[in-house]
Amino acid sequence: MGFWEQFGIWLAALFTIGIISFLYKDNVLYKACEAIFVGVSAGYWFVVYYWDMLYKKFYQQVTDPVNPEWYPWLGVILGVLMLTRLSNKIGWLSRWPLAFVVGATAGLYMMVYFVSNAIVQIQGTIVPLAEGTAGDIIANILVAAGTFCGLIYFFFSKEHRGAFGGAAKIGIWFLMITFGASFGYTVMSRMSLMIGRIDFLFGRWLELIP
Amino acid sequence: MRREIPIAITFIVGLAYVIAYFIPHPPFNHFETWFTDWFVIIAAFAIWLGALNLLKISALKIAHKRSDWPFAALIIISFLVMISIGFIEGYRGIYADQPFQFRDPGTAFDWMYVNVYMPLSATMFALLAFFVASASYRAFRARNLEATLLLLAAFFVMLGRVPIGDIITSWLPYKYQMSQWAAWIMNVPNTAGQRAIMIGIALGLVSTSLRIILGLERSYLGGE
Amino acid sequence: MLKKELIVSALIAIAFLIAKFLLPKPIQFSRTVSVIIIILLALLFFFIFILTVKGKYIGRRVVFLLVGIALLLPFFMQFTLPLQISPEVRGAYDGLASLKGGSKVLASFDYDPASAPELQPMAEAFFKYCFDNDIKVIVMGLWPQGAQQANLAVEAAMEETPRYRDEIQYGEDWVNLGFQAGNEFVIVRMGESFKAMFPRDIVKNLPYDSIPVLKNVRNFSNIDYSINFSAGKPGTVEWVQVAVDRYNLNMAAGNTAVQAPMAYPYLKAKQLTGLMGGMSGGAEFEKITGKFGKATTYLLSQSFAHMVVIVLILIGNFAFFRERMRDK
Amino acid sequence: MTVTVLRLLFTLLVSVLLFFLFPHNLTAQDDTSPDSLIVPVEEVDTAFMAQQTPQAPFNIVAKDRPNDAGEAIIVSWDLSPDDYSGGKVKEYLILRADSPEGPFEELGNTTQGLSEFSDNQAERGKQYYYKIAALNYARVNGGRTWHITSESAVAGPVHAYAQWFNTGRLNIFIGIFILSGAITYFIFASKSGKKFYIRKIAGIEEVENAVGRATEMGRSIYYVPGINDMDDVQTLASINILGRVARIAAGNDTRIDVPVSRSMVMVTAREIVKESYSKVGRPDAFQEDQVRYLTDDQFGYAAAIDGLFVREKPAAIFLIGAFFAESLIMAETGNSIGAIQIAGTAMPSQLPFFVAACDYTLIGEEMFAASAYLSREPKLLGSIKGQDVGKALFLVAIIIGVLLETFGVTLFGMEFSDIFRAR
Repeated sequence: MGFWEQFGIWLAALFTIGIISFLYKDNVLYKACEAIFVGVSAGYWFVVYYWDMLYKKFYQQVTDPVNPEWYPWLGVILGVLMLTRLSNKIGWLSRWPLAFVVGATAGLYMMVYFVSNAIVQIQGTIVPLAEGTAGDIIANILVAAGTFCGLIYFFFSKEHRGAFGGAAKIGIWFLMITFGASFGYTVMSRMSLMIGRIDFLFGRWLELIP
Repeated sequence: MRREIPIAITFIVGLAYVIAYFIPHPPFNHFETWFTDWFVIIAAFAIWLGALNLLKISALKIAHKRSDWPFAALIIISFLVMISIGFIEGYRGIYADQPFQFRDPGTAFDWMYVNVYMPLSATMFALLAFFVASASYRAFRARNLEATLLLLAAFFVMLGRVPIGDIITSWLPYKYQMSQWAAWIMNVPNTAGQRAIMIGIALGLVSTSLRIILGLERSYLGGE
Repeated sequence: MLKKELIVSALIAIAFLIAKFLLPKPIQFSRTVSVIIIILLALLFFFIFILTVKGKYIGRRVVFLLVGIALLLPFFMQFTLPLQISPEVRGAYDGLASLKGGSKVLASFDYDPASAPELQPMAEAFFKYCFDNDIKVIVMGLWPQGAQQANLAVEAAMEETPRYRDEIQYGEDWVNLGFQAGNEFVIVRMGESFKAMFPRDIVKNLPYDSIPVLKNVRNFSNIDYSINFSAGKPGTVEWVQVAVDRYNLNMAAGNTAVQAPMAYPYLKAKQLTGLMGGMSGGAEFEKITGKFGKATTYLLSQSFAHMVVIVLILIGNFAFFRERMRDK
Repeated sequence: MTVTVLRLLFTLLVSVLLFFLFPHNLTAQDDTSPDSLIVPVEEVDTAFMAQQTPQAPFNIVAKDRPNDAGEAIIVSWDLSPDDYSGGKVKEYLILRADSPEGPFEELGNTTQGLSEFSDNQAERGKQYYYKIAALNYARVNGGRTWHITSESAVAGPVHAYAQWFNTGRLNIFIGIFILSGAITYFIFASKSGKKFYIRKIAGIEEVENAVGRATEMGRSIYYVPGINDMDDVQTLASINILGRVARIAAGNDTRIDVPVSRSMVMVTAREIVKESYSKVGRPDAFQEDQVRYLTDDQFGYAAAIDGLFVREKPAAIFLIGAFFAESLIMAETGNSIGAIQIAGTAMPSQLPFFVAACDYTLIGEEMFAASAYLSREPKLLGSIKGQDVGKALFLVAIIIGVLLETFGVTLFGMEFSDIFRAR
């Protein structure tokens, strides 16, 4: 193993311990790790934005020898307008690119979410209930009823009272089960991450793990 | 004028993007890809603002010798080191005989990524293991029916997703073992709940977007 | 104050240095020792239980310490856990197993090293299975680090099974097209042409047309099966919405456990053939393919950790009910 | 009946004609692979080859793919009579040329049993001709020992063209039209003075209390707008809520800190907080570094926020916007310093953690409603009413649809769920 690889492992181990030490309390090592993390990650994304976005998406596309694109120029114009924020006098110009971004985001994602989150999910809910085994039928009914009641819970302009309130109540039960299921799965994920770090510390660095 | 033009831009661009969804004819079919490219280019310019802000605040901290100022210096140093390496490697890669990318294995940027950025990021992520446990011990109380349902679902899924769950219920037929319970919860109530949340989100999102396009929510533009 | 901190740090540093340079390696507990440790842990939890019931809640730091111990110790134990294959994982495997030799599989690596503990074992088992069954793999990534994770997985497979080094030819049996920025729009454009998005591979920098495995591969219609290892966005959701819905791609997904619940509706709607969720999904996949690896090893730690969390919840709630009874 | 018989006879006739008109190409692949298992082509006997020749597919139809930008042509054909499991057709090759005489180039292939191919490489407006070849081969160890094709008649000319309206999305168009119509209607209705009941949403009700508590304790408020950029509507919603919260805080003379992870969010949040301060008549109290950029990185941001929380000890924390795994890192740390926490996100996977670790959580749609609710402006409240109308329509559709599907009722030959098909 070369010096740089060995050194890298020691450094990584130090950072790993530094971050974990926050669990005990805020301390000098954590503060140092945090500062390095903020600096390095800000630098990392700065570089990535430069090469992946400006270089690849702009420079390479407009200088393409075969078919140069013209549209990335608009991005650059808006980007430069964004930088007017640095000046107090013409800073208000930066509202133009913001207005553009906000408008496009609103228009684009309005349709994307309306289709993939509402229309498609409703289509998924509309299924024949009486199909398959008894277990399947119960499951079908529960899915349809759960979706229905869950939606009732989100009604804002009607008081949750009477039968309506009852349905909303059942709706929140379904939401809670959903949260519980997500939680259970997430516990698994999070534990796996720590297992990965332990494998690094005690396996790769200390070489104690068989 | 300082407010009217941006509001007009939002309205026109927003409407254009809604309409583009229904028009397959060029140039409308390119709108989506164009926007993502434009957005990342704008973001690549905007990050200058963020980076300068970070440097400014850290520099002020050092200048005023506020508490913890050495850490502010550390932020500046590590930021500058990272971007220097990134730019040097990037240009070296472009002009090399065998062109490579700034993040390819073997570059200094990759070394920094693997040995500095990655352990910090992965460990920060891994802290969640501890936080999850602490939240479980402290916050998950079967206070009422709702909380109880949440707990029960979590309980079955957690047990069902590791072999221990099936070991505990090994006396039952496979169909009724813990992993099957977990799968049932995922497939049935979880699907229903997820769907209700997703549909609700879609409605809220359409409403919010519409308010923005119509210029009713325009606080993002600030004052005159 | 600072002095105390320094002493603690020094002690920890010395402990690690001893572990690094003085302890025998590797450490392995015999079965008896393992059982004793488990009993001790159980006793410890019983003690905590008594404390909590008495109204003395243990602090956050103790909980943290317990979790740490529960995650660390199983690494040195040698138990194997019986494991049953869930239908979701079986679905993913069946899709792969039904492929004839020479079939082309598109594997998208949409995660970064932070999620590697969960997804890397699946990826390794996947490569080993494909290499053994003459299934051609086309690798790509929607996350910048994804494609490199694929290289690491292949490297690990070759380290473990050295004969792959002779049998598996880069370019003929697998190819890594690398990362392309643009999230779901990459998938959209791939629907027209892979080449437009990936003009060259990243391992040898070969032009698209000169790579044997990519001959006749223009877009999704030339792909027999696909698998997506995903840790977030862009990932399985985007693949399903674009490639599966628009281009009828046959797809299975390997997800981090956090992502998995969101993929279930797609599984139910048959938009995904199968789903491997988190580490246990990975362990099941390793079992069904017969390519054992890290997920199986990690699963003991994972099980311990789940038990710790469950026991903590139970203790907390038991104490909570005691208090409520007392209040009434 | 008679039409069907006639059609069948016709296709039969055509196929027989085609079979005789077009010679079957006998080609052997040039295989230089050293694999000894491959039988050299010369050794394969011609009679054997003739026997292995599949019949060509027929009825080739090529037409523009509808509802697209003129980028594809769909070629379909009737299966060769030899196309059955274990039959002589292994694959179909799709061949394309610019003129009926050729030269034809191979575009791609489909497996046996499929009768459609979408040529996604067609140039808009250019004329093309297509042929389909049935392919049979023997395969040994990854290589082919021999292969043989027979080609169909030429179809064409055909060109791809772009449409101005995607008719496949007509249902979506009607849907979004009704929904936006309802929302806009109620916005204008409430503008003209109509009043609507809006139920209490616990998390939103508590915003003022949380700010008030921070004021009493003389400590600051932290507002974390999620980690996504301005191209996420959740961030836009969060930014709007920030405007309302900042105004309450400015009115109470309580410092509000907004650490952000995206530069564009920083710019926007700064405008908003500044505006809120001037709206309550205290523009001088606003300092630029109340809104500060930390890093674009998810966990770098989380680490920095954790540090800020434990060192500054804010009394109230708002975590509203798009959150991923960092949600619990922030929420638990916030909890450990005893701050009152109000969270809101539309990320289903993060909601359980907010529910567990925060005092109040705005679930999905509630977060989108929050800014309208906090503004107390009638026209914004009207949009919430409009949303509810959309919800009611969806509910009705679910009931009707499930009933119709369960009892197998179809409308004009299509299933009810097809109304909600997204293409």
